[in-house]
Amino acid sequence: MAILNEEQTMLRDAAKGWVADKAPVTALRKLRDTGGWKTGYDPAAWKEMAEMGWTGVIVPEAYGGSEFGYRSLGLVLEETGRTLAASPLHATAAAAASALLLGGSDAQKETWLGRIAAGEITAALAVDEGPHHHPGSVALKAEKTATGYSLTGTKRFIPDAAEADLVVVAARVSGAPGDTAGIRLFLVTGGAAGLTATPLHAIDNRAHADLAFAATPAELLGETTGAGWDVLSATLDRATALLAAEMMGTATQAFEVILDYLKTRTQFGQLIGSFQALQHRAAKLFTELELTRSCVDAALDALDAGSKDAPALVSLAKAKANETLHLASIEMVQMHGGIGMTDAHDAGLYMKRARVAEALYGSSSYHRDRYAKLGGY
Amino acid sequence: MAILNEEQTMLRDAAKGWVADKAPVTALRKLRDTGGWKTGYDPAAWKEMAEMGWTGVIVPEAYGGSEFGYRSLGLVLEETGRTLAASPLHATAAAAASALLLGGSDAQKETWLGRIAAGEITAALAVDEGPHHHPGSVALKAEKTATGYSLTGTKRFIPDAAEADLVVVAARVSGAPGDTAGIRLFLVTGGAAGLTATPLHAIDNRAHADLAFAATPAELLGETTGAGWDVLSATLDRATALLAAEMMGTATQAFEVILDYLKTRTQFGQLIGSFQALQHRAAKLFTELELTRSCVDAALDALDAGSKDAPALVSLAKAKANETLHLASIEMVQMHGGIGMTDAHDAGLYMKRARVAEALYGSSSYHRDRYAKLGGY
Amino acid sequence: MADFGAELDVFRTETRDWLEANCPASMRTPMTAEETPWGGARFKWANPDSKTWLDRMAEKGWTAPMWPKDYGGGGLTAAQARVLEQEMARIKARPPLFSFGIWMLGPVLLEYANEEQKKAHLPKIVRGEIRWCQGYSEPGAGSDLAGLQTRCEDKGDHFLINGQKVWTSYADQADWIFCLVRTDTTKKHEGISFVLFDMTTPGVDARPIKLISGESPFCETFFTDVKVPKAQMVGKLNGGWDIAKRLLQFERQNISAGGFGGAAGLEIEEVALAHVGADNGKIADGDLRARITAHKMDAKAFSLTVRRVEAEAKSGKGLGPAASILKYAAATLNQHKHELMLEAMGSDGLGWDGEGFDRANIRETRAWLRSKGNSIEGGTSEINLNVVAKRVLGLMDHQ
Amino acid sequence: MADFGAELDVFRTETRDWLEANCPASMRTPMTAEETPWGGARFKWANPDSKTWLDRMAEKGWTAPMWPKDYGGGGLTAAQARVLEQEMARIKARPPLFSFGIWMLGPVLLEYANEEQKKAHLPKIVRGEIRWCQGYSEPGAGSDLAGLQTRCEDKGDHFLINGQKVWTSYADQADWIFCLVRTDTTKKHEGISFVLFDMTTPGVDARPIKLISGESPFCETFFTDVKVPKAQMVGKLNGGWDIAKRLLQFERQNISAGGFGGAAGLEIEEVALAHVGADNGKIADGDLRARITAHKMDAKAFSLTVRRVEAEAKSGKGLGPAASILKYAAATLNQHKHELMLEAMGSDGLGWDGEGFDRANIRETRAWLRSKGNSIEGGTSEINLNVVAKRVLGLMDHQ
Repeated sequence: MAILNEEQTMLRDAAKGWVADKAPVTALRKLRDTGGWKTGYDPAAWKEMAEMGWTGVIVPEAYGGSEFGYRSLGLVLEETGRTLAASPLHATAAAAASALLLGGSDAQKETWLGRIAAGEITAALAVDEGPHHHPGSVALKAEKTATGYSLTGTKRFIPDAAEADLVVVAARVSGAPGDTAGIRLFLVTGGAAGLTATPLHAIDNRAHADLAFAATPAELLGETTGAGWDVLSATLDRATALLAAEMMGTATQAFEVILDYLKTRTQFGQLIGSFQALQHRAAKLFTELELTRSCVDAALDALDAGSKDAPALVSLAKAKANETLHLASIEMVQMHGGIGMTDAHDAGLYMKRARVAEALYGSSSYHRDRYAKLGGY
Repeated sequence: MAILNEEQTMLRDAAKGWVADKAPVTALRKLRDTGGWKTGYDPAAWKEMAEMGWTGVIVPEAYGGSEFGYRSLGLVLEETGRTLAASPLHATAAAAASALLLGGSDAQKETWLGRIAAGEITAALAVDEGPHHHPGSVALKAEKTATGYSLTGTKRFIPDAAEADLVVVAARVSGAPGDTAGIRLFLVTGGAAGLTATPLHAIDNRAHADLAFAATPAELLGETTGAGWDVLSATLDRATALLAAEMMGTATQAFEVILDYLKTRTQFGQLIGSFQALQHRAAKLFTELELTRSCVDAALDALDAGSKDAPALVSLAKAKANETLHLASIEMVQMHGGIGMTDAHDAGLYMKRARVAEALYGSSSYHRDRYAKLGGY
Repeated sequence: MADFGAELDVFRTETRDWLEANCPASMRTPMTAEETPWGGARFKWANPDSKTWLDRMAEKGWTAPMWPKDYGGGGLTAAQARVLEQEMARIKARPPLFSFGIWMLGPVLLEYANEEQKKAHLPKIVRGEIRWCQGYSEPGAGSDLAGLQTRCEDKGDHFLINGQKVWTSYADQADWIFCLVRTDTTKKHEGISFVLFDMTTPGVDARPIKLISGESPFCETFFTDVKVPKAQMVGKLNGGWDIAKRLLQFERQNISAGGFGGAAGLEIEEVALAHVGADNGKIADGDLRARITAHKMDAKAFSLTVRRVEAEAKSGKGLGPAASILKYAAATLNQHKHELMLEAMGSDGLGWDGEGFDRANIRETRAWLRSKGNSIEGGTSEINLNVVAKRVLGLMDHQ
Repeated sequence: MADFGAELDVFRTETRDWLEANCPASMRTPMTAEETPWGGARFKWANPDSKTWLDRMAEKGWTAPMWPKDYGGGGLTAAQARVLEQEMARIKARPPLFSFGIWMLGPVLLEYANEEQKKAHLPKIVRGEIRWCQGYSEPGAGSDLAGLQTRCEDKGDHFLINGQKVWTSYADQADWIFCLVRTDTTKKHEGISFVLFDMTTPGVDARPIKLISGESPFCETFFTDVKVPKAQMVGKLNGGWDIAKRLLQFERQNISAGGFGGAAGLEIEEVALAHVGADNGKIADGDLRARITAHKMDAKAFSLTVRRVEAEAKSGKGLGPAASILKYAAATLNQHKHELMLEAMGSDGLGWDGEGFDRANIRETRAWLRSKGNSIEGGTSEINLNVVAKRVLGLMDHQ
C-alpha cells in the first residue's frame, strides 16, 4: 500500500497489466533459451514500453517526457521486477537519463533526452572497472584531443551496454584511482572507434557486457568544466534507488509465490502453511518486505524532493533491498523443497537475479559503510 | 557427552554433586541480598572447594597440586557455571595460577602456587584498564626501585581483586600503550602500600573491583628480565578458555531450564513445547550448544597438549561461548514469558552473568578479530 | 501530507501563542523518570509545574486532542492534532499526561460504553483525575488470554468477583481498573465480560512484582469477594472479548508507534565511539561498527514504516498490513539496540548500583533489562507472528 | 585418541608401502568433477587410472575397509581404517569409488538382508561393478516420506510395481535401485517394504531433471508394471520403514561428515582478499571481513564437532546427541559459505558460462546454486529440526 497520486496510480496499474500480459517470467525463459541474453531484450516489447511513456518518466516535458519523477519510474520498475522482465529500461531511462538530466548541457539534453523519451535509442551507464562497485576507483583514462576527448581503459559488467546507442562513461582526467576530483563523465556513441563490447552470459540472463576503450572518441558531459564527482554521485543515487525499486518488486513477487504454495501444498495431511515454524518465517519475511518498502519509497521521495537526506536513504534502500531479496528468493527455494531446485520452477531465476542486483550499484556492505560514513561514524 | 579419563569423570561428578548440594542459585541470591557481592563468596563454601582439590587442578604435584590440567579444571568450572556459583576459583586457580605457572621463578612458584593449591589464599589477575579487553594497551607504569618495582596507575573491573591476597598485575616498563614489548607482569600482595580497591556492585553480583596503584611496591614475575607479553598472552589464553568452560555450564543449565518449562507449561490447552516454532528454536539452541562445547573442549585440550593452535581455538571458544550464552539466557527469559522477567525467576541472573562474562577476557568482536588476524586475513 | 490551509495556519499561530504562554519552562526540559506525569487521585507530583501543565492542557481538552468536546476532549481534527503535536515538539514540551485511560481505555469506551459510562469516566481521564490499570493477564492465561479464570458472578443487585490477575501495571498506584472476567464457565471466548471498578473496593489486594531490572511496575492483583455495581459492566454480558481485542489493538499501536524508545537517550554510535575509540573517524572495532550500522539502518527503516503507516491511515485507507508488524518489529529492534549498547559500553555497562559507574550508564543497563519485556508485554512476539501469519497472510491452523 | 600399538605401526608401514606402489600418480592429484569414480556396469571412465586404482583397492576390500572380508570388504578394525585414511590423505590419494552402495545400501544390507542377498550384492558394491540409486521420494511424499504411494502388489511368483519416484540420484546412470514401495494401502508406516531391482527391467523409465545449477544429477523415475522377483525384498513384507529410517541415518551421516564441501575448493578469505583487496593485511571491507570470520569460526566449530562425534562413537559410547545436529548444521554452514563466496566475488561470481568469467569462478557459482539443495536433500532442515526437537530433546506433538 502506498499513497499515490492519480497519474501514479494509472501508471502503476498500466504497468501491472502490461507486465502480466506481455512480460511474464516465461518471456525471460524464452529470451534465455533462444540466446537472447546477448541483447537482453525483445525489441517488440521494448517498443511497447516506450509507447507507454516509460522511457520518459523522469525526462522533462520540454524534451518530450512526462516529468513524473523518480517515485513514478520506481512504480514501473517495481512491476517489471515482479516478473524479472528484461529490458534496457533501467539502464536507459533511469541510469543514463539521470546522468544527462543532472549533468548534461542544454544541447546534450536536447539531443539525447528527447530520443530516450521517444524510445528511439537505448543507453547505458559505465562506471565500475573491478568486481565490486567502487565509483571513486575509476581508472579509465580520458585525454583531451583537438576535437574532444579520447578514452582508454576498460569497464566491467555493464548492464545493457553491448547494444547501447549511447554510453555514459565515468573516466579520469587527472589524479589516481581514489581521487574523486579527477573524475568526469563522457558520452560515447555505440559503435564508436576503438570501442569493443564483450557480451557476458550472466546468471540472470540479462544483457551485461565488458567494455574496452582504445582511444575511443568521446564528448565531455556538461559545459566546459564538465560533470564530475557530484553529478556521478547524484546519478548513482538515482540509478541505485530505482534498482532497489525493481528489486522490491522481485522480492514481493517471490513472497507471493511462496504464500500461494504454503496455501496449496500438503504434507503429513496438512497444508504446509499450517506449520507454525513456516508461519513465523513467512511473517518475518513479510515484516522485512514492509520495512524495505518504506525505505525504497522514502529514498525515491527524497530524490523527487531534492532532499539532502537522499544519499543516506538511497544507501538504506539498496542495502535493505539486497538483504530482503536474498531472503525472499532463498526462502522461495527452501519453502518449495525439491521443486524449488528445478530449472522448471521460477525460484532459481529469482535467486540468480538477486545476486546480480546486489552486485550492481553496491553490495550491502558497501551501502552500510556509506551509511555509517554519512552518519559520521 | 565428552571423552574423559577416570580422574576427570570423578572430578566432574564430585563437582556436579557438590554444586547441586552446596551452591545452588539460591546461594548467589543469598550473597546478593546480604551484601556479599563485595567479597563475592561464602568463605565456608570456598574452603570446601579447596578441600576438594579444585584450587590445585592445574598446579604441578611438586607444589601440592594434582596437575590434572586445564581440561580438568574446565570440567569443575562448567559445573560451578551451571548454578552461577560465586567464588574466586577462576581468578585464583585459573587466571593467577596460570601466570605463576607460566612465568614465575622457581621461588615464586614455590611461594605462591603451593598456597593457592592449599586454598590458603585467593588471587587475581589485573590486566585491563578501560571498558574493553585490550591487553596490548596496558598503560599502568612500573618503575624500578632499590628493592624491586613501584607501580602507578589504575586497573578497571578486575574479578575478585578487592579481597585478593595476591594480584598479578600487567604493567609497562617502557614504550607507549600498544607497544607490547614494554609489558611485564608483577606480583602485588593484598594490602600493599598505595593500593586501593573499590568494590563494584555489578549486575552479576560477583566480586569485581577497580584498583588504584600509587607507588605500590611490586615484585617482578619471573627471573631477571621478567615475564612479558608472551607469558601474558599465554596466561590470558588459559583464563579465557576456562571462563568459556564456565560459560558453557551456565548456558547448558539455562537450556535445561528452558526445556523443562517447555515440557510443563501449557497455553491454549497444549504444552508450549509442542508448538513447532518453539521446537525449532530449541533445536537451534541445542545445535549452538553442541557446537560450542566442541570448541571449548578443543581449546582446553590444545592448552593441555601445548598445541600451537591453542590461541586460535581459545578465541573460537570464547566467541562461541559469548554468543551461545547470550542466546541461551535471552531465550530463557523469552520462553518463560512474563515469569522470566521477574526477579524471583533465575532467568535474569543468567542473562546478567552472560553480559559480564562476555566483557571479561574479550568480547566476541575482539575474539573474531583476533581469530582473523591469526588466520592471516 | 497535510492540508495546510489558511484555517490551519490560524490554528497553528493560536496554538503556538498559547503554548508559549502556558507551558512552564521546566516542562520544556527532558523528562526524568521521577517526573513522569501519571496523575490520579493518589499521585504525588514531584514537580508542581507538571500539575500546572496538566491542568492547563486538560482545560483545553488537549490531553486527548481528538476526543469529542462533550466528553472533555479537544475536539480537534486529525490535521489540527498534528499541528498541536508539531508545535509541542517545536518547544520540546513534555507530554502533560501519561495515562492508560487515554491510550487504551478511552478509545474503547468511546466505541462500546453507554452514554452514562462515557460521561462518568472520560472527562476524569482527560483531566488525569483517575489513574487506570489493566486487569488482563492471569498466571495461567498469558498468551492464551481467553483462558482467563477470574470469576464474576451475578448476585442479583451486584457482581461478585474472585480471582487473580498478574502483570497489572501500577495496580498498587491506580484508582480504578478495567478488568476482564469470566461470566460463563461453559464457554471460552464467549464467556468473558469487561468490567470497571474502584481499586479501593474491599477485597482488592495489589502486590508489586520485583523485576529483573529492579523496578516493580507490575503487580499481582488478588480479588476476594469484590462487589461491583452491575452498571459498571461495559458492553453486553459475555460480550467482553471483542472489547478486549479492540483494546489490545490500541495497546499495541501505542507500544509500536513509540518504538519503545531508549530510556537513557544515548545514541549508540556515540557510545561506541566513546567506549571503543575511533579510527579515522570510524568506530575502531570494524565488526561492532558493521553491526551498529545495520541496526541503525533497521531503526531508520522502522521509523520510516511508522511514518508510512500513519500517512496511509491519514489518507483514509485505514490501517494497511504494514501496521500489523510494528509491535513485533519494535520489540526486536529495541532489544537489539540495547544489546549493542551494552556490548559497546563494555565493563562500563555492567554496573547495578553504587560507586564506579556513571549514573547514565546504569540507567542504560537497567533499560537493557527492561527491554526484554518488549517481546512479552502486550502480546508476545510469538503471538504477534501468529497473528500476522493468520490474519494478514491468511495462513491456516492445522485442520 | 587411537591406540598406536606396535601392531598398528606394522599395519601403517605396510599400508604406506602398498599405497606408494599401487596408487597411480594421476590419482594423487585433485579430482575433477568429470573424473568422479562412480563405477557401475555402464560407466565410462574418463581416466583409465581411475579404473586401475579402483580395481587395486577393491581387490584388498579397501573401498569398504570395515566391511567383513566374507562380503568382499577390508575387514579392518576402526583403528586400522583410520590409519588407511591417514595414509591415503598423506599422499593425497583420491577416493577410489563414489558409491551409494557403500555409503547407504551396504550398511543396511549388512544389518537387515539375508545371507543370500548379502552374498549377491555386497561384493559387487565393493568392486564398483553395480551402481545403485535410491528410490525414496515421490512427488507427493517429500518431507512426509511415509506418505509414498508407489504400489507393489504380490502377484504370486513376483511383485508388480507401479508408481513414480522423484529425486532419484543418477537413476539414468544406475544399474540397480533400492526402493521403498507400498505393500499395504490400509496402513501408513506399516505398509511400506524395501525392495531391490534391476533398472533395466522392462517398465522402468528414468528422466533427468534439470536443476537451477544447470546439472541433472536427479531423475523422475516411472515404474509401469515392473516385475520384481520376490527374493529381492529385504526384510519382512511391510517391514520396510525401519530399514528406510536406518538408511536415512547413514545418508545423513555421510552428508554431514563431509560438510558438503566446496566444489571449487577455494578458501573464502583468499577469495575476499583477491576480489576486495587488503588493508594492512586485513580484508579491506570490514563488514565482510567480520562476517567471513564468523563463518570461518562456525566452520571450525562444525569440524571440531564432527571430530568429537567420531571420537565419542569410537570410544564405544555410541552416537551422542551431537550427531543429530550435524546434517542441519552442515547444510546451514555450507549455504552460508557459498553466499559469502558469491558476495566476495562480486561481478566475477555472476557468470553462467562463456567469455569474461574465470572457469573456477563459474564452478564456484554453480556450487553456490547446488548448495541450496543441502537443506532439502536427505531430509529438509525443517524435518531435521523436528527430529532433534522430538527425538533428542523429547518435545511432544500437540496432544
